[in-house]
Amino acid sequence: MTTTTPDHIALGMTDEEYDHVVEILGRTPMAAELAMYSVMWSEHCSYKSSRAHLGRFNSDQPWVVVGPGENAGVVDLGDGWLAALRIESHNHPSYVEPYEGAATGVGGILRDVFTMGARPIAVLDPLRFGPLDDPHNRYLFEGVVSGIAGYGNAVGVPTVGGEVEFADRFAKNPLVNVMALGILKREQLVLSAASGEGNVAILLGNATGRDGIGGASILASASFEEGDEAKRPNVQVGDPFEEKKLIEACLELYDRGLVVAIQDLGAAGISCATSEIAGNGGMGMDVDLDKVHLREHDMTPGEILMSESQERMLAIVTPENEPEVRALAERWEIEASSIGVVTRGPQLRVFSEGELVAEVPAASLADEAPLYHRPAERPASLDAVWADTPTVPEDIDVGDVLRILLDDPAIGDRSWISSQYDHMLFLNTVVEPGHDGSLLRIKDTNKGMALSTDGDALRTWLDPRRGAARIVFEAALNVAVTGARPYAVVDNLNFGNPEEPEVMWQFIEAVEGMAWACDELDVPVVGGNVSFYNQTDGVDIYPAPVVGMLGFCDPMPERPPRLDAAAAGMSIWVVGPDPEHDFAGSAYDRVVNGELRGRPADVDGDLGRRVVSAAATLAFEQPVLHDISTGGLAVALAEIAIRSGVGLHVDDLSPAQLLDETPLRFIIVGEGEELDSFAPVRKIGRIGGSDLDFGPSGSIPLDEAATIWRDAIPRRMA
Amino acid sequence: MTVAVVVFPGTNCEHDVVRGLATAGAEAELVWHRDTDLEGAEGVVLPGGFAHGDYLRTGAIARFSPVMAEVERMANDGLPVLGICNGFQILCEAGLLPGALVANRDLKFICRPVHLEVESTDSVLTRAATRGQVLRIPLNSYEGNYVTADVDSLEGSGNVILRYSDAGGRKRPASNPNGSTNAIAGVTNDRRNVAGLMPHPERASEAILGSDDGLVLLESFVASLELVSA
Amino acid sequence: MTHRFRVSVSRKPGLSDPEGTTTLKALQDLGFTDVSHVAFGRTIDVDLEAASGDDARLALEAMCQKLLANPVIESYTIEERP
Amino acid sequence: MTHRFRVSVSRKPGLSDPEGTTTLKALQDLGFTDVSHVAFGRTIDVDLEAASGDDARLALEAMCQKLLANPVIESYTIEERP
Ligand SMILES: Nc1ncnc2c1ncn2[C@@H]1O[C@H](COP(=O)(O)OP(=O)(O)O)[C@@H](O)[C@H]1O
Ligand SMILES: [Mg+2]
Repeated sequence: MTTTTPDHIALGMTDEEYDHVVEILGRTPMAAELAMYSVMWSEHCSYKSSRAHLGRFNSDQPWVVVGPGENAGVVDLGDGWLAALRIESHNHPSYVEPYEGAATGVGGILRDVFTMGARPIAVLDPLRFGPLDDPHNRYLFEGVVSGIAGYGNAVGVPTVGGEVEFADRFAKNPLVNVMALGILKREQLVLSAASGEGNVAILLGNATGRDGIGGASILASASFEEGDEAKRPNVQVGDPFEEKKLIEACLELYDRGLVVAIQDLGAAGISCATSEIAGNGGMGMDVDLDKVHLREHDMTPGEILMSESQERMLAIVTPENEPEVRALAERWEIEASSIGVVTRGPQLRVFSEGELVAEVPAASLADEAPLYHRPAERPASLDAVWADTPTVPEDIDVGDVLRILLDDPAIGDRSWISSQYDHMLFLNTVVEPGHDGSLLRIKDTNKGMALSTDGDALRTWLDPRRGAARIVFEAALNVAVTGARPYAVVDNLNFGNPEEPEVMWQFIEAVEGMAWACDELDVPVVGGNVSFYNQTDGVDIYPAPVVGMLGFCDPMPERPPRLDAAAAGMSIWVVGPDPEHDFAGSAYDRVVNGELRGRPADVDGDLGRRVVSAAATLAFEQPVLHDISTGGLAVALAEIAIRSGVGLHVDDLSPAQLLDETPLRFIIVGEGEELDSFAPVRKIGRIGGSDLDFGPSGSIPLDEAATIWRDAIPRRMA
Repeated sequence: MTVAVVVFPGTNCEHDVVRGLATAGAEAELVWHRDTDLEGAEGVVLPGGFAHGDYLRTGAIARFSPVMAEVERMANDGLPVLGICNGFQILCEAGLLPGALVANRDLKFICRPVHLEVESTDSVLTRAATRGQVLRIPLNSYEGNYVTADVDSLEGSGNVILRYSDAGGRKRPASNPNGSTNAIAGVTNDRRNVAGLMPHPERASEAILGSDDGLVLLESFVASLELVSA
Repeated sequence: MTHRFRVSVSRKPGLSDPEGTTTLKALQDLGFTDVSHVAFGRTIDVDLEAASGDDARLALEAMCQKLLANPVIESYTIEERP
Repeated sequence: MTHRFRVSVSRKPGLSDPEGTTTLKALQDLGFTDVSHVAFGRTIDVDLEAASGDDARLALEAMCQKLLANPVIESYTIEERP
């Protein structure tokens, strides 16, 4: 007996979802229609498991121009300047092919930003891999970094920061997130809502090939399986040169006021872009697939509709402007084909060789998507984890601990990564990667923008709510120490399989923690991305929410703090609360003891606000500010000493106090004996000598510490 | 127009170079690679980036752009011609400068400040500098490794103008970032009016960017415009 | 005995080849309008000591699988060089 | 008629070949200690219309001289593909 899987099941749809399609259409869907719904209603495109919870994030601040929902969030920087920002994940593609997966991730996020009318000026790359002692993890790490470099450098957008974590559960599920920032003048803002019956939809950029059709769902489809499986690579190859031309061409289109609306082509390609742009404007569209410029000539209508070929944009223009748009495309040496016409709606109709292959209400693909309230349950095993509180012996030598911690690749020098990225292009980069936040100037103004991405998957696993809240405060502090105030957040929620109640619980808790922290800081969440199903062989990743924080200052400090600005004779202060013995998920417990246990401390929102504010103020006065995070005071001090090339003395702190990771603290190094701050402050030592000297708690020669720190990544990657 | 700054598809440092030249005292204007008339220009700069995606070979396709006939004419007329990074690679491909640039020794893109020692002040790029002066300027390239078939005759010709060094001007293996033959970072032609270098002087043209050591090079170029037109 | 091989690596069909496309266009712009297709690949010449040609070929296969080619997006052939 | 050629471009001997050097070292690190030499090259497959094989070859020569190889550092060979 043979059984055949119904098409919709093969496409990853449930019976209920299929019935809903039938109800919307009032008939059985045609093959292309079913494919369109299946991709548009996939988790990736529809956020069906997460949408119910994302409303917890607030974006109602007066400076928010465009909140979540568009291609990128947009905030007002004053004097007519706007910033657009967005974050995306490219986790699965980067595991399959690290170079191209990461490269096309950069390409995709840039399109989200220049779709808004903004010139992309910065990329950041939060990354997570398995431990570097495994050759395959090294291969993935090396490939991802060179893919980001290969695409970002060639497309001409500097990569100005990022972060990296290494842990076992990322070995078969590395995380590659990419954030992009663009700037624009207010009058250049473009949205993705088609209007004007009779307007023309022009497809710009790369030819359409069989790349990554429908990701996993469509690959399993029998209806489109006319050709050979091997003809349908699920790896997409990035072409930064095409994207560069596309950026310049689009920016000129906006400048000359030639587009009514524009939309990038991402997941589900033409079907998604045409339905979204028409649906957003309450219009319909007639699309002719014969007009699409193709890379391969024997493609089926379904393949053309669903292809995820990179570096393509869909612009809506008036018929009068069409010739000018074509001329402009020709000048920039990109292809353009007019593939559709805006109709009064609401139907999206797709034709191929004169035949109607799909006719669906344009807005239904987005608006009618399923919404799930999946069950959530706190794992009972956490009780035991929380009960096991890590302790630190009194008699350890902090010098010896530093010998271990500074060699950790997530603590040691990460310039192995950042020096492969052009991080200077456009002459904006005032504080380059390698400090806490990176600081960009806006040329010919006094304004500055600081950027930091932060995640802490292990601590978030221990307590998703606290862990997620803490990364928001850490990101805020990272931008504040450059002199900027937290201004807007984008988030990337990387989690395991949402059909598991424990994963769903982690997700809901993390959203709650993150949203709460953003509210405490009055910082709006202007966009984000959810990546579920990061699960391999039944193992879920550690929950890895990531924040991308934009800080803003006007004016910018004339001499922003730097880690390498300490000099002999300067004093060292710590601002923030006294350490509270916070070792759950700390570097000491993870790296030295090899344990993951305990419950991380909560943050006090009120104190957090004060500390962040104190940092943003003191950044205008002091040469060195550095937030205290992984590895506590000891590592933070070591970083300052190594970068400045001078030792330091800290007298009365115990090993536990030096290694504690209580949040909301930062170090100041500066001249003088007294320091005023409206947050708690205390002096702990001074700069000088050629050792990291912690008095009775231990010491290590600066040269030795520096060598260990510098070699942490290179010695593993050699 | 005083200085023409050429934009190829894929060029990305053009605005930075215009800004750097302005800081050094010259007006500059962007010209598209299909332009065929640089009559008004007293000098020309080919900025960095990835012309034609650096596909096939860096600089290989760009050298056939229509504008290159004008660049060649200006070079032959003795006007100042400068190639920075990708621009240097294009000038080498076009045969206006000796040698070629291949992948870095470690097969990694390098973006960081490096030190350069001024070896000769006899060029449009170095005339305002002093011999032996050490400059700290960012390098930003994957194919920055200078090779030439006959390095001895190049050395003998006095056409090497900049060499990688450490902060004290010493040449050690570790101070050669990319494996360039004899640590060569910049060269000129026999007539000394065409010059190219891999590091980016425009990225070191304001103190707030971490260094303004690149200004002396840009100022040399600007001074050369005046000398030629005088 | 020294055996001399050439490994030729090319991108699997169906994947886009931006280098090839760009070079095709450049050739056509230069007047070579009869060119209809350009595709890029790379060669890796490897010399190695081995007891026999068969041993050498086995080693080469292993090198290709491990390092010289990326099996996800590339295919390769191994041939002896003169 | 369509003629199918392969152009193989390699670095002239004596000039540095970082890809080759690095790959040699990587192979040795992986345990392939019998490898004594590695050199990298590029292949460019070109399809073109031409009245005869000789015409095609002449055109190919011109393409190589002009664009496909850099005579300062590279040499090339042209062969017909099946
Ligand atoms: N993947 C990466 N890409 C680019 N820069 C990175 C990356 N990882 C870390 N960095 C840079 O290294 C510096 C230190 O990073 P990190 O320790 O994560 O900062 P913090 O702990 O202050 O958040 C930052 O400037 C960061 O931008
Ligand atoms: Mg920090």
